Amino acid sequence: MEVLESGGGEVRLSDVDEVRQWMREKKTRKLVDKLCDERSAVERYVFDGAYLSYDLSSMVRGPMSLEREIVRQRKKDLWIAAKFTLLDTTLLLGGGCLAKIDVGFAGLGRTLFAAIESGRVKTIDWSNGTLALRHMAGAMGVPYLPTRALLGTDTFKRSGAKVVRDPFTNKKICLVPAVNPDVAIIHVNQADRFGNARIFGPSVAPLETAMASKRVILSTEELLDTEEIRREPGRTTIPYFLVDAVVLAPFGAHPGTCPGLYTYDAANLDEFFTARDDAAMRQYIEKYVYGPKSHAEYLDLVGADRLMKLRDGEKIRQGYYL
Amino acid sequence: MEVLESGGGEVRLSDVDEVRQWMREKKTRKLVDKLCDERSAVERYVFDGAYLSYDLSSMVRGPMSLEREIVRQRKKDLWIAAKFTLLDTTLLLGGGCLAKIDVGFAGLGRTLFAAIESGRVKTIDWSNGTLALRHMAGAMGVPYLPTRALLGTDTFKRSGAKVVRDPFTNKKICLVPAVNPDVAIIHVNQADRFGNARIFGPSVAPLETAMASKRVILSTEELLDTEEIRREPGRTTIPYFLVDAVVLAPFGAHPGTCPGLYTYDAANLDEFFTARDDAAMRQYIEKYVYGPKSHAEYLDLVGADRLMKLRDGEKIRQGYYL
Amino acid sequence: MKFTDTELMICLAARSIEDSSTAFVGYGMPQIAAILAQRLYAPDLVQVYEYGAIGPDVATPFRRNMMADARNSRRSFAWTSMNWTLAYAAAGFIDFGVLGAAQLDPFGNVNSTVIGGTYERPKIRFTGSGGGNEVASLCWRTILLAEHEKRRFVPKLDFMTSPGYLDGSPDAREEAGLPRGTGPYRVITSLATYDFEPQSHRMRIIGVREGQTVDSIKDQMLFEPLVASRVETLAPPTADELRVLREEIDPDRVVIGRPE
Amino acid sequence: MKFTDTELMICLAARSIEDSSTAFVGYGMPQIAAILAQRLYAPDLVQVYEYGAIGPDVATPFRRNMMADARNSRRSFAWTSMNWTLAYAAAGFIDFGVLGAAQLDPFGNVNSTVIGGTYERPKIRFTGSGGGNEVASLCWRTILLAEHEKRRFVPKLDFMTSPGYLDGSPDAREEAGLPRGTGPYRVITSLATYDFEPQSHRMRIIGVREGQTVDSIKDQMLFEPLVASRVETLAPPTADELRVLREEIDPDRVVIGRPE
Repeated sequence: MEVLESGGGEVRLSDVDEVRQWMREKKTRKLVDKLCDERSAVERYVFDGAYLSYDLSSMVRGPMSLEREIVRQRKKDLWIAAKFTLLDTTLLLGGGCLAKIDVGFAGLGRTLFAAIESGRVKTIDWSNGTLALRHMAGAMGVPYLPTRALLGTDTFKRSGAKVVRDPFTNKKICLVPAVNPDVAIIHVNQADRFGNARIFGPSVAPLETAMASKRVILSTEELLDTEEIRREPGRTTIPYFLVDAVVLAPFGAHPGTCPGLYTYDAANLDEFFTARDDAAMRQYIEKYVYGPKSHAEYLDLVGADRLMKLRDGEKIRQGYYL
Repeated sequence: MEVLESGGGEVRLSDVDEVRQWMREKKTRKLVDKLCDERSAVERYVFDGAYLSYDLSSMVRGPMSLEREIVRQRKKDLWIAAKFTLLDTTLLLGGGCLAKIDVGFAGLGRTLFAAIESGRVKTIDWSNGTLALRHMAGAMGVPYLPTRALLGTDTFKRSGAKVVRDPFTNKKICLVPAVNPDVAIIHVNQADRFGNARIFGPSVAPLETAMASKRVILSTEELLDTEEIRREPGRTTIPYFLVDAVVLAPFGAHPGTCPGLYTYDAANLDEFFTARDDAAMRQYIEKYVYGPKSHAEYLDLVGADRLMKLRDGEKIRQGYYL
Repeated sequence: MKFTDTELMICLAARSIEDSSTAFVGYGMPQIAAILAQRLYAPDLVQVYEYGAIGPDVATPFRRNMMADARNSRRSFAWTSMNWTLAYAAAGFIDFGVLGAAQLDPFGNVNSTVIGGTYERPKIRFTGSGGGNEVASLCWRTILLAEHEKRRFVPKLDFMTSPGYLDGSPDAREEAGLPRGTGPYRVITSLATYDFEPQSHRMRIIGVREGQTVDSIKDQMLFEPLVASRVETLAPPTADELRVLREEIDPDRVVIGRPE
Repeated sequence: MKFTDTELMICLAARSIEDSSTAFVGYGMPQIAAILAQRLYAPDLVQVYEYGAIGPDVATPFRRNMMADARNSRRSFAWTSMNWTLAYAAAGFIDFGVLGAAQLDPFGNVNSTVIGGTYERPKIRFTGSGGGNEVASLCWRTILLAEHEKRRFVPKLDFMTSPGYLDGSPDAREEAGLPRGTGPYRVITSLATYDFEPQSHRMRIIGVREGQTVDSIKDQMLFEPLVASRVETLAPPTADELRVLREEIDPDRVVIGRPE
């Protein structure tokens, strides 16, 4: 296959057959209880140097309790898929966890940009859409998917994509390689103990991310009985055999919103957003991440009254909770 | 791009840019009332020689009222995408409408097989999965999608797929070209007059088929107000701007089942299944297709009492109608 | 107790499927075998259907031709659509595939498309692949079911619809681009069971029905199969299996038939 | 009435979006322009967000940084996910794309990645493409918004994040493989509006703000734009526009700011 042009970016390439073998051996089809706390889930499945993917962002239904635990455990040298990200990258960077970013949207804040500008963190530029598509390729068990984005730009040149001629129409087409993250963290609305999970509302690529990833940690607002899952199979977003760990984490997306359930915590986000230099970010992390030893302690730190107000502050249930 | 092998089957190739232009010009984003009867919908959008795609099958949530209307209007030389089909091909063949079949599953019955064996109908063999994938390529606006199916077989040789080396891993991969049908007919559970539609239960590729097709005719069991659609956006399968016509067709899947709503009509299907020679098939078509002049007359022919019994005969609502 | 050929095949297939596995199941015999397995041997078997049901608790009695109806889909873990179910298979999540075969060759390649004549003007036309090509390509272990008729076991297929071990050479599947480590696992007929010898990838008799011998089996095939060093005599359907099949799953005997 | 630069740009953008069209909308100014358009000029505008909302009736007041929350998603026609929204764009269903730009060149190419230094060690790092590359690649007509600062309008970008007309040659986009007939449609700044001259694909001044002239605009750019034969004077925000912006959409002035 004649490659007309190749992006020069470093790629986390997948061997489709090696990934298949993993999914065969390491993803049990047994209905085993996967409920655990965020500490043991992160200890078990997030390792230094891992490629990490998350769905949505710090602001909206992000897996924030799990991100905080990753920082708490001082994981190192993570390579992340930053699709549709906001303060997630900033937090992981502040915790010293980041080595490389596959950039859809790099995230926000001077701290982050300074780290990139100084070379402490390496970027490989893609786009939100091509990162989502790379997860879809990983989910579909194919080495790549074609797209008509990236073409002609420097984003392409810095990515790990390739341009070839489509053999059917002879037009140029861009191919993006599959990504199969070592671990995915996804916050869901409801799940059973086996990992059957429901996400309500629009989303980035939760199923693609779960299917593509070698390990999947779910945090969930609510635990359901499997009977409940089976009653409405059309609402299941992720089936259990993709999932390795289920963590019960009410308000797990705090300080962001979990749409339909609670609104965002504006005051907390202000603290976060204004942590513009390293010192302020350290302080934020000291207070909200290292301080509490678990998500349970974090919730106490935020306070029940505040959490209830956030729940009341979400005025839209319609469409999410039917 | 070096093509290692090409299937010899005739392909309905898409020019992605020509299709895009069509979707720009012919698919209005205006909220216009698209409600009409099956007669005018089929007159307007199904032409002789058209490439036709339908979702699911004669037995389950198939667009049977529309298929009957196509036969009633004596459309000719259709080329169909027979993915997950059952008696649909048999009916269209019996009506003299068929010229070519992209075979996932050819369908059932001696009448059909005799037509293929005698060369009256041409087959191009694919598989259910690769036909669904070709619709997905059409929906994604790309000229093809890769798959690891078809490889090594005669099915590949008779298809219009190609084998190339994947430029990332250097392994062989099969590419299936996008298909953009001239017209799709899809039976849905609920829709508004603009074409926002809901399908309940598992499915083959309704959204992919609707997105890929130049014209889309929906038949629907029920009409909803748009307000109702907006109340639960997570239940919308097909957004209105993909749709050209909406036909109200209660029991539109008869004699098949619409899961969760009514069961199949065993007696009628027996007549259908046993129409094994051309004469018997003509008789079936005479009685059930040419006889009634519309779906309304068809329903009267079947009879209200029988229909109510079919509704009562579906004992499972759970998961479909929440 | 008397039983039909189909009942035997279904029971043998049901015993070959492991519990707590995922199985891509086709219409008819394969589906009934999976339901039987689930009722008796593999309660946590996850049936996966190409039309999008993942892990349904299929209602019985079974009804003919009703794949995708509510009775075949109810109480699933998830409902999705074909491109996704096949993605699960392609990504390595589906352990077993169970398929019927109209014609078979020594390497487990399957024909369900045409027999005789030319492709354009065949003597007999079948339904074609359906989901069979994907199942045989992408699932880890494929179980093939076929009524044991001599003409079905041919040295060379009239048409290769779905891949077995192709020409049987050691890496034939992988060289063709098919996923590594996949291929036919068992062939189950009304007279015998086969696996595939690991080096040659040829069908090998591992079990024969009571009253049959290895030679009688060979007589009823158009190619010479290998024979395992130990060939078991296949246990006939148990009373339990027949009860579940005849009373719960297929009381109308639509698929399983009636013993003469 | 006094107004901010941002308010002007938002109003100009809102007036450029047609009713009963689909528009892929980015965060911030683009979103507010789309909401304003919908309130005043294009009631049946279908906003499409990369995170999966199709046609939401966005709740106001607008809240910062909350793309994908319930207020931005409510009462949609459909909810889906990113691979699907981008499929709609790729398949030709999205009429407009509205994007902010940190740096622009004469052909409407956009930089939102790095400025200065090298790619590895830039002087300034931005957020990168986000959904911008897809929007600029796949939507039919892209509207680019940029505060009018001289340094933003450069003859050559430090980094081309999202494609405009590339090198401006007649079929540059199509030759690169981008969809035929797409590209930047308008550039809207705080001082002027531009279209692209059809042959050369160069930015062309078509409107200037009151108090500005073509020459004063050119003085505030690092490349020489073309000038249309007729250059209109841009109507300032109307009282109605400002009322909706300030009272309904952004009463906290998070995005629109306050006039000095």
